[in-house]
Amino acid sequence: MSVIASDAVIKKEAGFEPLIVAFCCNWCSYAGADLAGTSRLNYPANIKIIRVPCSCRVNANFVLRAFQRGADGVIIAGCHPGDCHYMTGNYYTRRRMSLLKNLLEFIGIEEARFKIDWISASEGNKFAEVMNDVLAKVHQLGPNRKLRDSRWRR
Amino acid sequence: MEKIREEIKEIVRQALASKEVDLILAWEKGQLWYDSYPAFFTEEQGVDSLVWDQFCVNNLSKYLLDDGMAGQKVGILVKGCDTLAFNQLVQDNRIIRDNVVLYGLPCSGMIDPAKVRREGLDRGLIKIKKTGDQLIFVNKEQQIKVLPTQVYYDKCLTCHYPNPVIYDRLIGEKVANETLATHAGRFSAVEELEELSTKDRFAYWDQQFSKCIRCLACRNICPACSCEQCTFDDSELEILGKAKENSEDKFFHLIRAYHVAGRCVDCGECSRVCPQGIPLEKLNRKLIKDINELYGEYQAGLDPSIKGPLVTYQLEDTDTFTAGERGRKQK
Amino acid sequence: MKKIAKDRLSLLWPRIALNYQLFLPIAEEKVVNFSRWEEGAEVDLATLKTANSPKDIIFPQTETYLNFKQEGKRLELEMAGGRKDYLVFGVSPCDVASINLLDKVFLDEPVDQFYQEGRQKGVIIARACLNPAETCFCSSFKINPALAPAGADIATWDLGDSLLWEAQSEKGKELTADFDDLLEEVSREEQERLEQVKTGIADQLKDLPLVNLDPDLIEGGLNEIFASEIWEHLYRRCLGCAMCTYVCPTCHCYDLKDYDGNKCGERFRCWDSCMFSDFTMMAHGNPRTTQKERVRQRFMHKLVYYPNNYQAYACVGCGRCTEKCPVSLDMVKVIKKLGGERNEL
Amino acid sequence: MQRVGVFICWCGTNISSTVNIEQVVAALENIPGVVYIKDYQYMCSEIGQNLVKDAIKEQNINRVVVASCSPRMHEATFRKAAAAAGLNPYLVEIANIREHCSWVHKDKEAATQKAISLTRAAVAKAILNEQLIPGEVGVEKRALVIGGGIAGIQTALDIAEAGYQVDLVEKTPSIGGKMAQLDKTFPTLDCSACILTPKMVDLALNSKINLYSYSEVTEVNGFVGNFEVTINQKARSIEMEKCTGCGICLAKCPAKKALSEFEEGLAKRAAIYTPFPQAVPNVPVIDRETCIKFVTGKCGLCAKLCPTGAIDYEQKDQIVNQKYGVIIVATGYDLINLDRFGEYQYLDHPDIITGLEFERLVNAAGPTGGKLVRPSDQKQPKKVVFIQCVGSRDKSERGKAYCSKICCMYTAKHAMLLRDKYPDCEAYVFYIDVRTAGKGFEEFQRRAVENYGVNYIKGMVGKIFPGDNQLQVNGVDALSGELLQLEADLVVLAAATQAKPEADEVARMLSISIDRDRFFTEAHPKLRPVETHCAGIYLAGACQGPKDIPETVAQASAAATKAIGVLSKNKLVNNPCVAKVEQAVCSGCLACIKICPYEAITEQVIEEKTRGKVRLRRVAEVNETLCQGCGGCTVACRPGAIDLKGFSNQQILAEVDAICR
Amino acid sequence: MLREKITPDTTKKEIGQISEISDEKILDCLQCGKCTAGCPAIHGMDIMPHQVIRLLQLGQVDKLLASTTIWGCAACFTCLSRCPRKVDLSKIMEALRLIVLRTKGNQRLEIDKVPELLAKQIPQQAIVSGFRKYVK
Repeated sequence: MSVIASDAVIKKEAGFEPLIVAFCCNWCSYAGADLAGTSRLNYPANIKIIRVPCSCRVNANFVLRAFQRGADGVIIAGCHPGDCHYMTGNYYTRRRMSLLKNLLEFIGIEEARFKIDWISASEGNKFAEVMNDVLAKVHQLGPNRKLRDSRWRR
Repeated sequence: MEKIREEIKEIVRQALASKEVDLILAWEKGQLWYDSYPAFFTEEQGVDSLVWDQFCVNNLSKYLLDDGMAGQKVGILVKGCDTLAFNQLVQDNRIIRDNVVLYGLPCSGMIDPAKVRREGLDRGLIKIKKTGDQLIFVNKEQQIKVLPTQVYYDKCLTCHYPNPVIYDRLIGEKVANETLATHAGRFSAVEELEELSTKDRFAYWDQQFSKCIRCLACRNICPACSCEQCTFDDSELEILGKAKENSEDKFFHLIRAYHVAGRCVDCGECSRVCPQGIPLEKLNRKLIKDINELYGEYQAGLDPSIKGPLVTYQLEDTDTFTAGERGRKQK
Repeated sequence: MKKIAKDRLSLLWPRIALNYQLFLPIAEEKVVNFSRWEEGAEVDLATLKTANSPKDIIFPQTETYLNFKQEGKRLELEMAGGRKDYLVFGVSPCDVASINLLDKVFLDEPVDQFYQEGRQKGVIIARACLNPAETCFCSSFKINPALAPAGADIATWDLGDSLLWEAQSEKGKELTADFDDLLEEVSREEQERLEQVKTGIADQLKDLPLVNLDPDLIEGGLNEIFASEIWEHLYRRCLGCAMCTYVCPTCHCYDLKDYDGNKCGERFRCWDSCMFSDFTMMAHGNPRTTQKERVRQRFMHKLVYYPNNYQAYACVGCGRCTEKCPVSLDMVKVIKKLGGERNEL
Repeated sequence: MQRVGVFICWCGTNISSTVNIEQVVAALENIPGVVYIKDYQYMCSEIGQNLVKDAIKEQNINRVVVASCSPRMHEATFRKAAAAAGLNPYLVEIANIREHCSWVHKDKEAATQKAISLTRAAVAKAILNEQLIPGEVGVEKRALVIGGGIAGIQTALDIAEAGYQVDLVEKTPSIGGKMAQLDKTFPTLDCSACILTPKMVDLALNSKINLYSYSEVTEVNGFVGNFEVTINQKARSIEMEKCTGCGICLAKCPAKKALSEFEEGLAKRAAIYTPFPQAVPNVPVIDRETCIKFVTGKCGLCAKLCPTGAIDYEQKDQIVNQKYGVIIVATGYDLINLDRFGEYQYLDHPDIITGLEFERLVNAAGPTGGKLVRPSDQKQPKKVVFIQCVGSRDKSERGKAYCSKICCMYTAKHAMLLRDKYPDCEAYVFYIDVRTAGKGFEEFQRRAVENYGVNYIKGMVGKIFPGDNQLQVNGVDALSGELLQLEADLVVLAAATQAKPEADEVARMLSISIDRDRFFTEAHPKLRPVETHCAGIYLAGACQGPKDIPETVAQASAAATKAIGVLSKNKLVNNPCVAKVEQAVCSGCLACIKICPYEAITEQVIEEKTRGKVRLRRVAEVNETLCQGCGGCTVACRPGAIDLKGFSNQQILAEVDAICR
Repeated sequence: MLREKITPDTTKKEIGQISEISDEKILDCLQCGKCTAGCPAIHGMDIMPHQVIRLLQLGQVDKLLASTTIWGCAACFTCLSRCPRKVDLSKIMEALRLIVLRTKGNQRLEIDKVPELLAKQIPQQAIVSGFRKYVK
């Protein structure tokens, strides 16, 4: 009872507007997003940010819940290793999310749907770049049907 | 094995008689040939029904969490894989080591009744004998010689700890670590899946997960799933509903596997008990394999004093998501 | 009585599938379950004991009651239902018997509309159990594996190269007529072979290890059994999983839940298990706080409460719990402990 | 029952020109729990804040959602407003519809939909907000200043002035930093040493200040009010208490081959040395790499000659552990390495020097006694070419994209000094732009051109060809479009400034962030220019970005003020968004303890009654004053027994759900 | 000349073409003149390299298309290696040459002339690069 739409179906889906949920750590990436704003660097409105104190606050549950609720891509952004406001948080993020990412790939979720990256408070440019990049890739992949709850409407 | 069984019974009787322990966790024989199930012995007299045969597959260490045992000294019979689980429970602070007496039992493998049935060896079965490298299935008409690899549980074929890694008393001779040769193949099934395309991998797992009836046996048997209250049972958070829904099945299995990452001792009990034959061990082993490759070889339950891979880090750790830092990439 | 040659079954399936959702025992990697048939599926009529009973076809694990939609502050409700016609082929006699037990619960007043619709839309084609397994004890509940109990629309017997086919209800007769071109008349010799087969089954039954089980021998009334000491010993190894209840063909407890699907949603029922700690959770908490009480509840229901209400045991001896329970806490052990055994094995 | 009030800010037109406010209001009306919606031009203004306060009082709302700019900007403002109206401030939630929405999206419809979505998420989170009450923690009344240049000196003096203990850690043997190397300072041309050394002496004599020279900070733990710092005092090989600074050892030391760091390598120094005569402390250091005693084991002359027996060859590094309430980072800057600027031949010719070397060459206390001569032949130059922007404003790999800020002014100063002292010497300055923003700066630079006859050439030098006697400088006057070929005697390069190479390490140690140029990042570029993101750690001077002396001193005093603000408190209130444990669910695996960077979680044994038996159970407990609220533990905790107040599992899931609607 | 606009609309197309062909950002240039100061081919140029960019910034493409500078550039990359703004002038010169060749079609070198040049013992590299440069 597979739910994957064939490639052809996905491509046909006109006006596909991906939804990307981005978890951003308060100190670096959220500030980086603020800087992108202050610098008026455009990125698409499809990306919606949830503020967390540290990337290590992001639970695998949150990622999967976003996918269940129809997110087409999920991003976790934190301080660069070594820059964590809480000293060690992103080192744990690195291990946890490396494993989660591989696990998702292992059950056949497209690699590009789940992005983790380090974006510092000064990298407004990088923030916009990463967002644009993920969006472009997700756009190409089409809507997430694999992890989405079939009862959820968006 | 019979000889050792008698030795075990004697030791258990003595331990109970001398009040060295208040209770002993062991196995008992049921109505059918393969039916050796967990049993709790508190009285010397009851020990007659204790059994030690090639069907004592159940890992008993999780019963040590039973709050009815609070304040008691408990004895437990443990195989190699069981001791890894025991250690993991000690590491997770679920067991106080000193309250438990471990009777270690070297084990060369347990027989999978399903394989016996599939081979048609169960018809009129009277008993199973072990001689050297072979098993002899005795029925009314004949004796059939069988190689252990034909009937042992899959998990036993890739077992790498046939002898207890921790015990207070060892019963019987240690067995040679002969299965190590196949241990190399521990990750071969994972690798096969990794070789597939994303689409095919999804098709595979989608089909597997859709079989799930969410009976939670895999979770409840797991020695690493030892929480007071599982997050899935948190009625306030309700991260998992009860509907039989594809995305919820996936959520359950991903989080179950992820929550035991770094603590899964690879005992294979989850796959064994799954009534639908979902190969859950492949998820666990994928995580073990990644941990080993990314953060160094780690065997959960081997040494409780070593911090698990997810509660520690190295400054120079690699990751699987930034450019140039990808760990082993799948197709 | 009619028959259909085995090699013509592959013609039968697509014919059925034209008008029905067709469910057949289908093997997927060593596990056989009733699944929707589609071209190329690996139909396995040899395996008699499917991993799950066909219960989930009649009484799905999750079933929508009503759908709702939100428009501004307005909420629109719409009853679910509208099941399609379906046909289950190859139901074992014990599983047919279990459907009758479910009927007692769901079709009794107040009638469960969804279940009723499910029953009405369904056709059950039974298949006699020619090779009972060692975990089987249907005869303890007066079920004859050689026959299809009432409730099956058509009974079939596997004679190797063909299936004997006999309609047992009006629906069954209509269907038999529909497929007349695929069916053949049965010869006298085949009739005789069927009788032989039936005798063979009876002989096999005598040799089964659990044949001496007899719940009628259980002594004591509700209160005595409830207070029995056996529960204290039995429950301890229970893991608290729901495997026994979910593979059981007669367990029928369910929970009602709502799903908020964003401006729309549904109220649905889904199987629940008395083994779970949150079963029948109420505002004040849970009526059964320990696993002992939960284990007792399950077996009391099967052996005492249900019989008190419906004059039948809520077990058909299919042996699934016996085979699957990870810790062998099964019906057989309970009946034995309660004295329901004719003599020692 | 939660009654949510939503306040939507137009931010003038910053939000309202992209986000259709009416549409947002309409969409929010249907959200259960939202009972009051108000939009206003400037919600952060007093009138706007009053709208919030009035609604709390009059509309009986008990959750506030403000859809406005980033919470990093005005969360505190609205929390205060709510508190003033009697609502617990942590019941306020901000939806960032400016930085994350109106400023980054052009499509109005999309931006409006996103604003609705973000606000909806904030409402979902706010409904689950709980009243939080901050805890308190004591303050260690002692400041640590890292770096003993003018920034560090000024900070230390200011804090000491306020009456608090200060420890100053300087890596080199003496404080003074770059300013001590300078000759004159722009735009007043007063002598650098004359204004700096009195401050150095003040510092040395100040009883509130404890100086750790020739020392480095090796470890920093803790948090504002309670930093635990480890300082490594490197072995000087001299006992500080005994040394009188008489200088006999320096004079008699036979090993005089090392290049003087202070003199930018233009002079030699002894193996036992003080960097410069006015050094503070005036106690020498033995450079163990060039000291004959340390290299060969023989010599020991200084020990024999020392009248007080202060020389101690056996001295070891000493570790000091100290607690501090605040830390000021004033680690300064460096000049970039000119290796990769081959066209300027800096490495290959002694007469091509940096600006800092020029300072030493014209300094009366410098290696030439203030006489400007060419390093190659000690002759006085007749034509000097100054080249600005060597590596500054340079986007390529070899330079720095930013403006080094000080070069225009010091080059003008150099040219002026040159022309003043040696009127017969010609001065040429190649520049891209001359930047003179600063009090008296423009006038100063114009004086160089108009009064001192310095030749300013808008253009750059393509290449320098060292000739037999002179340096052929090939440049262009970009304005006239004429090529220039100057035969110069001396070329002075205004090398770009850069962050110290150790900046990464310092940042990691202090858990503060650095920008892509590796300068430390301030908490806010305009409004919090001396704070870092880490509470209690402040920045002073060029470690935060290129600065001249007045700016450095101003920032140093500002940092001191911020530090004094903390030190003057007896208690600090904590962030109440900390972890909490639900002990009934805690399994006692204590994974949380293993990963907590603050050691804020401890083990506790509780008694629990189950089925008539008493069971002892291990559980985790959070020390709320130590917890900083990162939330790492909440993820390590599989059953979710440990949760983060203000960012609970339920709240984040609710946000996810709301955002996906 | 009195300009009403810094970049006249009439030359927008060419400016666009130049940035498309060269993929260089002319606005990056600070007019420091370093390219000019170090250019070894400067003596054959009527417009200085840094002025080339200035003219582009001003939209005065016509002057450039008529200049000797664009043909004189040897594409030696000295300017690029020293440019603080990483502007690759040789690419811009190439773009300008291409525009001339594409619009006017007047090849500066004909293939028949090549053997003749070989006879003159001009280095082969020079002939090849000249061929590339002057022929499209």
